[in-house]
Amino acid sequence: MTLTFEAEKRLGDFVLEARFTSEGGVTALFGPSGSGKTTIVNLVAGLSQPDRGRITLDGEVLVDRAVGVMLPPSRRRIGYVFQDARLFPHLSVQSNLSYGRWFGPRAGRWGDFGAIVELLGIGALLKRRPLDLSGGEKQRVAIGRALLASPRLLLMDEPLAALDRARRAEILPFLERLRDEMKLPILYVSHAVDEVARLADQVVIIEAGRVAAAGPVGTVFADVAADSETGAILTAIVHAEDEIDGVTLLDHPAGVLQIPKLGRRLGTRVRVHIRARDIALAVGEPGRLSIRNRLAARVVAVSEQMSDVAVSLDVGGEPMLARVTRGAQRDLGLAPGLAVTALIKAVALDER
Amino acid sequence: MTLTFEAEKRLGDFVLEARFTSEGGVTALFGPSGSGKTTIVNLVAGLSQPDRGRITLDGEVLVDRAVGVMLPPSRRRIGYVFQDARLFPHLSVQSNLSYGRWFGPRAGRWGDFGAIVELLGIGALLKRRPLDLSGGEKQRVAIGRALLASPRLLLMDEPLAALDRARRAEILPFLERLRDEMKLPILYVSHAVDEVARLADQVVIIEAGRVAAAGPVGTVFADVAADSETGAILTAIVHAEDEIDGVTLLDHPAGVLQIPKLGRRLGTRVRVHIRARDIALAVGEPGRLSIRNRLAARVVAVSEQMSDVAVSLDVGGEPMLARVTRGAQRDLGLAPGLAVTALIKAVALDER
Amino acid sequence: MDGLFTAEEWQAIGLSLRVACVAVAASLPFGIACAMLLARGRFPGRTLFSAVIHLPLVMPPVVTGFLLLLAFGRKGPIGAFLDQQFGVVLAFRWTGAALACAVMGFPLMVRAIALSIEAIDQRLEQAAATLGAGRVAVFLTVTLPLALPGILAGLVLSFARALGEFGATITFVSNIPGETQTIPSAIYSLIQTPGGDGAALRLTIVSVVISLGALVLSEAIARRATRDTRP
Amino acid sequence: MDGLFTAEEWQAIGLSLRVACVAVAASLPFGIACAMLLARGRFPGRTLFSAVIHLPLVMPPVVTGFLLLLAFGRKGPIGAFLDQQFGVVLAFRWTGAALACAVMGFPLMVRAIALSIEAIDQRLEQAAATLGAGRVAVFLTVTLPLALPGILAGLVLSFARALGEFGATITFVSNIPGETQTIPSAIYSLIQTPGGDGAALRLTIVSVVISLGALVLSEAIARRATRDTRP
Amino acid sequence: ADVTVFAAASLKEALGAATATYKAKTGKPVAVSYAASSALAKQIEAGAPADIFFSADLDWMDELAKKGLIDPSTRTTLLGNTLVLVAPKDSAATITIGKNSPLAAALGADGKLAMGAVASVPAGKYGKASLTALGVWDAVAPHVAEADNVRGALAFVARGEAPFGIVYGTDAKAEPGVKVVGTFPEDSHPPIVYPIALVKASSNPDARAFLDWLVSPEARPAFEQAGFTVIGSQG
Ligand SMILES: Nc1ncnc2c1ncn2[C@@H]1O[C@H](COP(=O)(O)OP(=O)(O)OP(=O)(O)O)[C@@H](O)[C@H]1O
Ligand SMILES: Nc1ncnc2c1ncn2[C@@H]1O[C@H](COP(=O)(O)OP(=O)(O)OP(=O)(O)O)[C@@H](O)[C@H]1O
Ligand code: MOO
Ligand SMILES: [Mg+2]
Ligand SMILES: [Mg+2]
Repeated sequence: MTLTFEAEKRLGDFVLEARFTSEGGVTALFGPSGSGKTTIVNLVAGLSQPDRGRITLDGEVLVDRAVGVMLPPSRRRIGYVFQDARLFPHLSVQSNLSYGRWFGPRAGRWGDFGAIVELLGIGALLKRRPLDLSGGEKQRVAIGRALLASPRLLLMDEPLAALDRARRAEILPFLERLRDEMKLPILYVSHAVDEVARLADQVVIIEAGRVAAAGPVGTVFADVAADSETGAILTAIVHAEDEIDGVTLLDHPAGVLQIPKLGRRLGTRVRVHIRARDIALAVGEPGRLSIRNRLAARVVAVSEQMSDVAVSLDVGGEPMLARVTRGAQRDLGLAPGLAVTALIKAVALDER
Repeated sequence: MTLTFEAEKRLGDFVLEARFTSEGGVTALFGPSGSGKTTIVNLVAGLSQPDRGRITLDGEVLVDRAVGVMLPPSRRRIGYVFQDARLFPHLSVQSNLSYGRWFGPRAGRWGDFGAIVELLGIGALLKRRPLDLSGGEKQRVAIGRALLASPRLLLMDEPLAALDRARRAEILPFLERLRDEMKLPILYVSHAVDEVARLADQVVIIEAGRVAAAGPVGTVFADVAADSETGAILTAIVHAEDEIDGVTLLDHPAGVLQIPKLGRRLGTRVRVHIRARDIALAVGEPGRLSIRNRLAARVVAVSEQMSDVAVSLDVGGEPMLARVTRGAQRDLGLAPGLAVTALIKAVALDER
Repeated sequence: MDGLFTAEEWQAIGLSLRVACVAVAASLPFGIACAMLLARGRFPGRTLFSAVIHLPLVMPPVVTGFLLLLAFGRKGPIGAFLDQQFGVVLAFRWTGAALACAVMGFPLMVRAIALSIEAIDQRLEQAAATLGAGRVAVFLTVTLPLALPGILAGLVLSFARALGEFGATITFVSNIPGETQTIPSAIYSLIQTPGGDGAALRLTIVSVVISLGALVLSEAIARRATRDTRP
Repeated sequence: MDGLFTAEEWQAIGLSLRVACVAVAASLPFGIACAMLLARGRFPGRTLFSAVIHLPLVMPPVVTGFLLLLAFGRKGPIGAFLDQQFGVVLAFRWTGAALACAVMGFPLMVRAIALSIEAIDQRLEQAAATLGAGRVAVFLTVTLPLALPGILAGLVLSFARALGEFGATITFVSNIPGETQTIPSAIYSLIQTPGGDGAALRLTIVSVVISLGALVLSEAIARRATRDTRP
Repeated sequence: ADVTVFAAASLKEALGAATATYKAKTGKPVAVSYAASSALAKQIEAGAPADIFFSADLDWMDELAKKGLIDPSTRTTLLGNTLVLVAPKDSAATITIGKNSPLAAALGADGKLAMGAVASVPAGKYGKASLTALGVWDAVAPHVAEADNVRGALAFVARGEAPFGIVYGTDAKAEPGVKVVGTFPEDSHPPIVYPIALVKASSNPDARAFLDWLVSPEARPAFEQAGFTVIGSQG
């Protein structure tokens, strides 16, 4: 799937002028409040029209002001989970969920009603009216409604913000499965770096209506790492499962990584997100530590930030960023070229 | 301030039956989606009436079904930031913000319009109508509106869920200041453990309409630590500021803690939240590590959890919980009585 | 029961019911269409359109009836056309009475429906569109159900108006027993009759009871349908 | 201009305007109160209350006028009371015409306002209450402004009805030039006169133009006020 | 089809009784549409399915005759009525009606004289003519309260709203709330007559028979019962 987006839109004093391309998988829209994320998503859905510009999906022109094309939202087959749930107040939860089924083409329909309802934990709500639902319940129904319309692209505007960790932890893997197994491309607006890093293949960072950075998640987050949480996004291969310890071992050029049991097939290629704060550095042989993941690394660059020091590392050919205090940098003598060990707490990987 | 809450309320099939007391400061309501948090907050605000029960604030009876007292919401002086923003669509942002000022008593008014507007970053929106605001902008205006009504108790239902990290990081310290300087008590609903741990003095955990646990934040989170993120909440004294390294040194019985510069007066007592995942353990000399905070600890108990091992520690008399893999436990021979060093990445404390 | 009213009165009651029901039912689709235009349309001449819809309210009913007679009478342009093309005659038939009642109640119906449509959160319609519903489907599954309170209010108002209308009716289709003599026309005749006041009052009560029934029915429907949909 | 209408017609036009404005203005507070009761009240007899409000719509205007005469005439119980206690006389006065018009337009006004009030998201009123606004303040600062579309629609409808009403007016307060002869009464007289059609038409156009003006005005206000408040 | 008569509303009682008698005799029902004479005349112009027009005054009948819509050979001036001054039942007023009658003085400053609309309602027109002929119109005019039909005027008096009213003798007779104070001289107003005629467009063979019966002595009692004088009765 390829989404090309190029549009200008003025809303009062705010001007959106953005251009990006998304190549399937999950593309995250990331940016501060009021930067224009919802505006972009609305344009893709067809709920508003750009002043100028062109948006295409898999070669099909959704809108092109130059030639006057504007495909109505109902013909785009683009699902949308709104920032506010927008459930139909006059329909039961059940009817809200199946609404999209009434209209979508029978061919190309996917997604099993029962399975989606169970996953979202809304089975007990089916007979209820949206008005009495709690905030999180509404949002879950909204996710189900969008999915059950069998879209070919899914727009999600902060879909999990209203959910608790446990529920989030259940839904995220499901979204991953949609991405990987159903090959459903998703445009995902979120403030949560860990969500984005876990799900997204690409990130588009929006600031004041413009694209500040765009590209693969590893690169972009490393670029903006000064104030980000991301230390590294490593690609590794599932190598073994240790049933006794309940961990999965991943192969990476710089060493073996232990993470909580994944349940993936051996040989699968996975992406592991490591927060900068979860990375410690050791010079020389570390003592007897509970930290199991020890990757050989080399310091590439050291840059002083406002509050701490960002240490760029090369870990078996992949970039990694660690943040340490000035004191630590001094004591350890961290400087380009130094060989160090990156220590990563295994349990810290459980939600990437 | 003392809020006593004791109420039963049936909503369809859902039954709330909760009782807790909150002694000033920030009390967090924590619990999964649909567990009854908003229901409780609505009862406190007076937007719904319990079927049975009694709620008092500082000795004043807000509602008591037994004697038929029900103070109307407008006379409670309880501010409410709703889960959905609920701005007045017919008023400008400016008028929304000053709405509470029109009615509140002049005496007891606090909070400076300009300062609150600036802090929330909504100065440019004053002339706008709520309808065009972005999700995060709406929520910020809603926070301002509740504060400017000079409430004596503030209810916040997931106030920061729609906000990005940067904005959150700005608003949280402000809420802390409200708590500490204005002595404004807050009943705070949130899914974000770090927010709760940072702000809350007390936590009430709600599950399926009942109070599953309640008490000081350290105790409660340590109790439910199996699936929580909290490792320890330590109380320490500001001891020195290191201008060169940009850190503040805190005194704790078990050692000195370094955290990013706080800017608090020396001698102030502060609470530091440490996530379980940010704690590593070393047996013997840890070697040359970038980890600066090393607290002497003793293993109190070791319990195997589903996916890892929870190690309860005694750190200078305060409880701490670390999570390690089974492999690490074996290798280090972690057992009750063993002396260990708790390693805490300094930079990990920046948002507690 | 039979003793309560004369045969002619029974006839008037039956006819009034038929006329009112047909008037309301037949004008509903147009009413909804006009309400949509008023509530959503942004076209030049919108105000004029709105004014035309309000006309029957402003003009004395007799004038409306007279204009209907001019246009839809057997010799009127539209009346002649309908007669020749479709064999439909409205003048001096109960169908004409229904037309008069429909016209008189039309502004009430349209305004009520338009008010409800204006109050609908259009973002819900957008949500429906993203779920694949086309314009018509959105209208039928979202707009219309959400406008239900207005539609019911419109029905009740125009039904009540139809039961009370007589100025336009008597002027357009006269007051022929069994064909165009509705309850209000009958009341009018009775009022002209010395000593007819009692009978007039009886018939008035009948009207009131009927429209009370309509009111109760509509409120019951509204309660059922909107029980849980109010924001 | 002067040549366009006779002095008596000018008088009728001026009087009609005055009567309609007073009728609408005086009934607005009651209309809003009744609409609140209808939209929000849950009391026994609510349906009956609703029925009473709809009465003037169902009853033929002449009957309404007659009932007004019975109640508010100089000898009627309310009329006598008003006369003795406050020296207020309605019979044969323009104030009586205003009362008749107000009564006839009342159901239209109430229904429109009630519809708008029903559509208000009561959670906004709750929000206002948590900000310290008491019942009255909530009503004035939230409910009323949000009900504005319905209030405007109600005003226009009842204003238009007042301009068109004549059956109840003439029955209650007669048709005294300069005192109670409104435009529709004048039109009615003209229509009953052989050859009076032209003059009747001219006056009808005046009514229509006036209420068109009211309509345009109300839509302008509505646009201004609700520009950005529609969800 | 039934014979359809378009009749002035004020004939309701009398004509109602007459048609009932006719039906009892012949078994043939007659439909009567009562409305203001003006409305009925206009409807006949517009092609209404009326067989017989029974007007409350000459003007509207003349109007239709001018346009050739009635069969002039069938036109009969059937009924006559009187014009009376009424007062509320409990009124003590006595007034002699004649030249310069003190009606205005009797009305006082505030009293109204209830009449049918003087420009349009027949009873009003006759009343105005009479008062003019008696030389009191100018004095009385400011006191006139018009109603859209005679019954409205009658109600004003019966309810005591107006101390005096001018109505037909037939109305005064039927309304127990009023009493007749005096009768206007027959020569002070045009004759109060009710012309009847067959509508030219009528094709109903029974219409002629009914019209003939109406003007026959057999129908007389029904009209007289209601207080009319039967003037055009044939035979
Ligand atoms: N109709 C409008 N008129 C004026 N400004 C508007 C309008 N609609 C949106 N805006 C402004 O455009 C900017 C972008 O809005 P948008 O909703 O896209 O933000 P967002 O990135 O989704 O923010 P959030 O994360 O807070 O939801 C905001 O500053 C908003 O105030
Ligand atoms: N009027 C009602 N009728 C029936 N059930 C209701 C009603 N209102 C709320 N509920 C149910 O009560 C439960 C508690 O709702 P509440 O809004 O308090 O949850 P919450 O803890 O705030 O959840 P969230 O975090 O998702 O906002 C939910 O399961 C909800 O569906
Ligand atoms: O106001 Mo009307 O004239 O009788 O229907
Ligand atoms: Mg947004
Ligand atoms: Mg909630």
